[in-house]
Amino acid sequence: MPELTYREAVRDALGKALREDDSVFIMGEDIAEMGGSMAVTQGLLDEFGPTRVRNTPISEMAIVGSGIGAAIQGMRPIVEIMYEDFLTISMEQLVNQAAKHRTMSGGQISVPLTIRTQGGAGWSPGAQHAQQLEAWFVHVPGLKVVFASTPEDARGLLWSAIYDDNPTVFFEHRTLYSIKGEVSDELQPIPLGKARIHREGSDVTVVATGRLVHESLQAAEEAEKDGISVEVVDPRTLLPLDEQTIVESVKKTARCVTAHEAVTRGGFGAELAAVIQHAAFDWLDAPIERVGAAFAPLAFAPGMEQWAVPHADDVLEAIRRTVARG
Amino acid sequence: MPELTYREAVRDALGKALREDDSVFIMGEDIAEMGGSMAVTQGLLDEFGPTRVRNTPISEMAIVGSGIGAAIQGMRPIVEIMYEDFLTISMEQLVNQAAKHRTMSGGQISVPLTIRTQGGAGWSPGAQHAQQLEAWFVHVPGLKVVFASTPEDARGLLWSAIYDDNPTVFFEHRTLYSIKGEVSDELQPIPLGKARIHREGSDVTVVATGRLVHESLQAAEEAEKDGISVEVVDPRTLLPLDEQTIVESVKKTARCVTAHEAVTRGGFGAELAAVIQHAAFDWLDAPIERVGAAFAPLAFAPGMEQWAVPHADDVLEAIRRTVARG
Amino acid sequence: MATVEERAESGGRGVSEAMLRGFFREMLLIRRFEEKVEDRFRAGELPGFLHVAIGQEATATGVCAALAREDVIASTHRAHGHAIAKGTPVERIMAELYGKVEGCSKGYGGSMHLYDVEVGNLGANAVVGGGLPGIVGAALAFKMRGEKRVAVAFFGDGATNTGTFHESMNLAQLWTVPAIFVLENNGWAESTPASQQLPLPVEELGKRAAAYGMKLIEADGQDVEAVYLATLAAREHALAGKGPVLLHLRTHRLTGHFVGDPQVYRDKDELKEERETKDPIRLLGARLEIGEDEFSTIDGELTAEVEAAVEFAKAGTDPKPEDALKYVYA
Amino acid sequence: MATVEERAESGGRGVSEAMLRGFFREMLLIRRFEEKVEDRFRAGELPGFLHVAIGQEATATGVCAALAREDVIASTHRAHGHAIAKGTPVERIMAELYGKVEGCSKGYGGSMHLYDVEVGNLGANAVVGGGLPGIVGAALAFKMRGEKRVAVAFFGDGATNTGTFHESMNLAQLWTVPAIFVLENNGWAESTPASQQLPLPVEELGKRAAAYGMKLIEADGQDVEAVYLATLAAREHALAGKGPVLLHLRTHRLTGHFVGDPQVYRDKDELKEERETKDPIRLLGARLEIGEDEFSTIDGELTAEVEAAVEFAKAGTDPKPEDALKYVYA
Ligand SMILES: Cc1ncc(C[n+]2csc(CCOP(=O)(O)OP(=O)(O)O)c2C)c(N)n1
Ligand SMILES: Cc1ncc(C[n+]2csc(CCOP(=O)(O)OP(=O)(O)O)c2C)c(N)n1
Ligand SMILES: [Mg+2]
Ligand SMILES: [Mg+2]
Repeated sequence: MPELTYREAVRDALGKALREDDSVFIMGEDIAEMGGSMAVTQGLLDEFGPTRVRNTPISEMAIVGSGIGAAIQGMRPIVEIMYEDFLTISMEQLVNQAAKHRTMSGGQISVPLTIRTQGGAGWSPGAQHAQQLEAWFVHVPGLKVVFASTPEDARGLLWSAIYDDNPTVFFEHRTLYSIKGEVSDELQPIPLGKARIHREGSDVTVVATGRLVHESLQAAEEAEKDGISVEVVDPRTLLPLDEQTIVESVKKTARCVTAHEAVTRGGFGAELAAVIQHAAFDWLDAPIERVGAAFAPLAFAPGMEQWAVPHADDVLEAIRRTVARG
Repeated sequence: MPELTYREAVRDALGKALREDDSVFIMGEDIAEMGGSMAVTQGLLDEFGPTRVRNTPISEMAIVGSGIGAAIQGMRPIVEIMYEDFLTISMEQLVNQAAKHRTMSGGQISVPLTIRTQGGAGWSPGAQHAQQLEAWFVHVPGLKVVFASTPEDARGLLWSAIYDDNPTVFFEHRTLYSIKGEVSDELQPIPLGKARIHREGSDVTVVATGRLVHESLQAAEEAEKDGISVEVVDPRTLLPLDEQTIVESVKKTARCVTAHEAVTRGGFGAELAAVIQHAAFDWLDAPIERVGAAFAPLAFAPGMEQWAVPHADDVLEAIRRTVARG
Repeated sequence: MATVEERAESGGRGVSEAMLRGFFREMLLIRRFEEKVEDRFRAGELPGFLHVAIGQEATATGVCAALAREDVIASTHRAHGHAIAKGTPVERIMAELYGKVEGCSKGYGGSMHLYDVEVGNLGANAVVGGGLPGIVGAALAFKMRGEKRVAVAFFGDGATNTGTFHESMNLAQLWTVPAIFVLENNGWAESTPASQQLPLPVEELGKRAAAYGMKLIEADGQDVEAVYLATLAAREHALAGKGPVLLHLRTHRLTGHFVGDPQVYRDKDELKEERETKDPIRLLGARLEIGEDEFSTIDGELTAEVEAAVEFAKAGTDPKPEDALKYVYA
Repeated sequence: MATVEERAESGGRGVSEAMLRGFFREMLLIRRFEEKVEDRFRAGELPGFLHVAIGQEATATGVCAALAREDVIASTHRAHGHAIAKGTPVERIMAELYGKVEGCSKGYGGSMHLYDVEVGNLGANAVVGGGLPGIVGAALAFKMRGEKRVAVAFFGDGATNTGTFHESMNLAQLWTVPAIFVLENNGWAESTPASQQLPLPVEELGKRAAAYGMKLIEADGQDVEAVYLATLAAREHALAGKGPVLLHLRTHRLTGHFVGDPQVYRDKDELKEERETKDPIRLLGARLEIGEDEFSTIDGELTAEVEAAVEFAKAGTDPKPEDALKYVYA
């Protein structure tokens, strides 16, 4: 099987869609000549030209909003919001327009729009370039929400997002762009709403997203050395959520840790915990532990930054805490 | 004790602050001559004049943003966002600026800004005028979040929000403006971060916010008839959260229902459930039940609207479900 | 309504008397419809937030008459006139206001979310400025596919103060898409007069086009013929690939902001005078010399049509409560 | 730097040679500081995202020289020059870039969040346009309290496409607050040239002021004297209660968007020519006839100052990791 970086995997899905389908186009700030702030769209301008690979002004409301309008007219736009912190500027269009047109029109309209964005700590970007905001969108009926953690997932899920007839917010994590992973020869669409079990185990289930999937896998290796068998599940699609796979896993292990990079308070882990404690109440042998960032705007200095966001050792500690319970 | 409506209680706090303190001013759309879309600020223009009671253009980013700037310069602005759905337009200023200035500056700056807003279902406002978005802000370090459910709380909490040196989002619920309640003779500040036990009980704790406090009290009355003793707790301040009062209540009753009008998925009830299952794991006799709106943009037709958002009977059902457990 | 082709035949850019009479009829239909809405609201029959456009009928009728069926519009909270003029039958609009399955948004939208995609109404919007960027995207799609269609956004003077307005105008001009931005300038944003919300004198709001180098066309919004001709010109400009147009129409809101608004903020004499001198239907009636008898006949027909719409709406089907979940996802 | 009072004494609106020499020195300090930043970044010592303003020193120096200490500024992602010119010692800025407690934001901010409230720097902003509305609010506070101070927002041509720009300009003019909007127009937004982001020709961006009826003052951003005089005029206008000013300064970014940017999108010859003809420091040096010897002396002093700043920074204190939580709430 070939290997791709996460960055290449995203690019691969974009390129294939652009190649095969005239209704697809991409737009965003600096995605053309420069290939995007994270070099994801490099080369696409040369292949597809400036009509379908469009640099935009710094206008996050209009980027998302014009994507909505084009989508309603039968296009499949993929827009890029350079940093997910700037989703704060397009919330109105995303939440009040994209997510609601279909219901408000009584089903006359659908909005097959994909919004790609990226974020996360690492490299000391400071408080305004590092947030993880996926939890907000899980609270918005009408949207779908994806957070890919591996090259294969990124490629297959992005494809499904593009061809889903609903507006989908697609989160990438900055520090994953360079990771490599095996991918199938041909792009394999991965259905939205299916979790992935990365690693089977019998003592604890860790439900992790984004960068924390990798940290959790590392923690699982460590725990193994202590004889703790850890199952790692990545929901991949946060909305709709594959409750079944997650709950079954917890019923098997009887213990659960949730892990994401976003701040813990009000994060996606809260939703997971609420679902799991409800569905697996009689199976749980310990409270669900949540791992997430400290509750603070991300400080710049690397020491504070790295302290604030969770790593493998934080997941490991949580695993140990839950196992230590009676 | 005198009685005030919730509307009058909010106005009372605004009027007193404007009267006693030159650094206080209020601004927002149509808050002057018209007295606000919900008639909350009626009369304030006449008493305090157009310099301190300022109509603004339809510019939600600039309303919040200029509030931030004035706050940093030592004023205590209270800005109104007419419907909380329009907070989506000011998210950037709220989340990236107001919430973060203090940390990013290493403590040089504080932002004593209050953002009042209102929302909720009732009166068939449709999908863009009815959202309950408080959960988003609970996920934002640097903000405080208040949701008042009674006249006394509205008045005392608003006062504390105005005099808190942090940016505070203050949620009001549209259908509560006309309810009456006893208030103390003089305005009594209510500290942020203290929950209120509305009703003591021993079998189930209902943790409710906003309109659902009243629905839950009604449900508790009903449950009483079946011999179920219900404790109703209103956190009032969602951030910071009075975990202690809530958890102690659940430890006492061993059962818990959370209730809010926002959609359940990703709502504040998820955070409550996550906290409670963790802190009271060994005390809980049943899974925590969550009550919230159906997962859909709010439909217009009154029948669908009222079906989608929770009422006393939904809380009652949840109470019964949790009691029915082993 | 006449199609673009018929209109073209009726003498190029000229407006025949027959066409003006058609406009008169439609404007009066809008007026009677909205008066009925006010009436049924007072009777307690209509849920939701309602905004009528009494006094602004000429902008809806004049603009939409100049559009082809395949052109699309985005409307505002003040939406009834736009919806009627773009071609949705009044009974389907009325049914929507009553929250019925027969409504143009199947009861999901209400007055602030009237949709009718078949006739090119992409929806009214309850967020001021909310519909503008979508129109840029629709126009972009038309341009990319080489379709000869325009996309039209209606909005008020208050909306020109939103960031969305700025970003949408800017992007539309940068990409020279076939969009028309129809500014219905009534000088009020709810209770806030122009002087409290616009740094420019209200009559000069068209200057905002220059910030983007955008073509500006202005017309008297109370004169339906002027609006119609201006829109034809705007459409021609856009379809010729010359880029978008700001179509600035000065108009007058002869009622409250919302149905039930006591307008405490408004000078009563001024309003009275405006009602007497600025009513676009009266003005057109005078010009066409429509006499009392003729008027009575037309009015009777339209009143009956609106009455029938109410009957249709009331006899409509209430959606099943649990159908609230029906259209969340495609 | 000279205070407003000293400057006033030095001949009213005229700019003495001594003052110009002061400008030269400060601009060269900014240049040497930023070259050192590039150097230390390449050495792997500096974390975070860094943007230098090489070529744009005259706007920072010229604007801030015309301000009083009690005037406030909001800066951008390209912040070092503004911070230096507003009066923060270079060692505190360098220490911030190294993430040290001695930094001007105590290590919490980094290059994109340089604050120094004591000298009136309300902070650099990593969100394009993010600082503008706050400046309107600051100016409003000054106006409400009758204080003779101005609030100044720096921003680029790219920022003029944000909704925030529009809402801020509009509100400032509507309320005639003493704000100055300093447009540092370098014709680029990252890799995106003016032609791909601005519907207006880049030289005509000042036209945006007219959309609000705002006073426009324009100056050559490579001529520090012109910038200084223009800012004095803007400040006078604002303090006289005549409302805000858009100060449009045409400038040139003579390096990449960020430190490390290979600028694949940029014509190399054009850049070379710009570097040769548009460098504001060279231009001023020539005008002042600063000879090689004199230059060497000044340069040596400034280079040493910057070197000392690096030493200061490196010897600084790392914040305790858990102090990440220290300043979240007041
Ligand atoms: C973003 C936003 N802010 C505020 C409102 C509340 N609101 C509804 S209509 C309106 C006034 C709109 O004025 P204008 O754009 O001139 O339209 P008009 O009502 O005059 O037709 C306001 C403030 C809203 N719907 N959306
Ligand atoms: C809202 C927002 N969108 C995008 C970015 C990413 N970004 C950082 S600087 C920049 C270009 C800014 O251009 P301009 O305003 O002209 O300033 P310059 O860099 O030329 O000094 C962009 C797009 C951002 N920081 N904020
Ligand atoms: Mg208006
Ligand atoms: Mg620039």
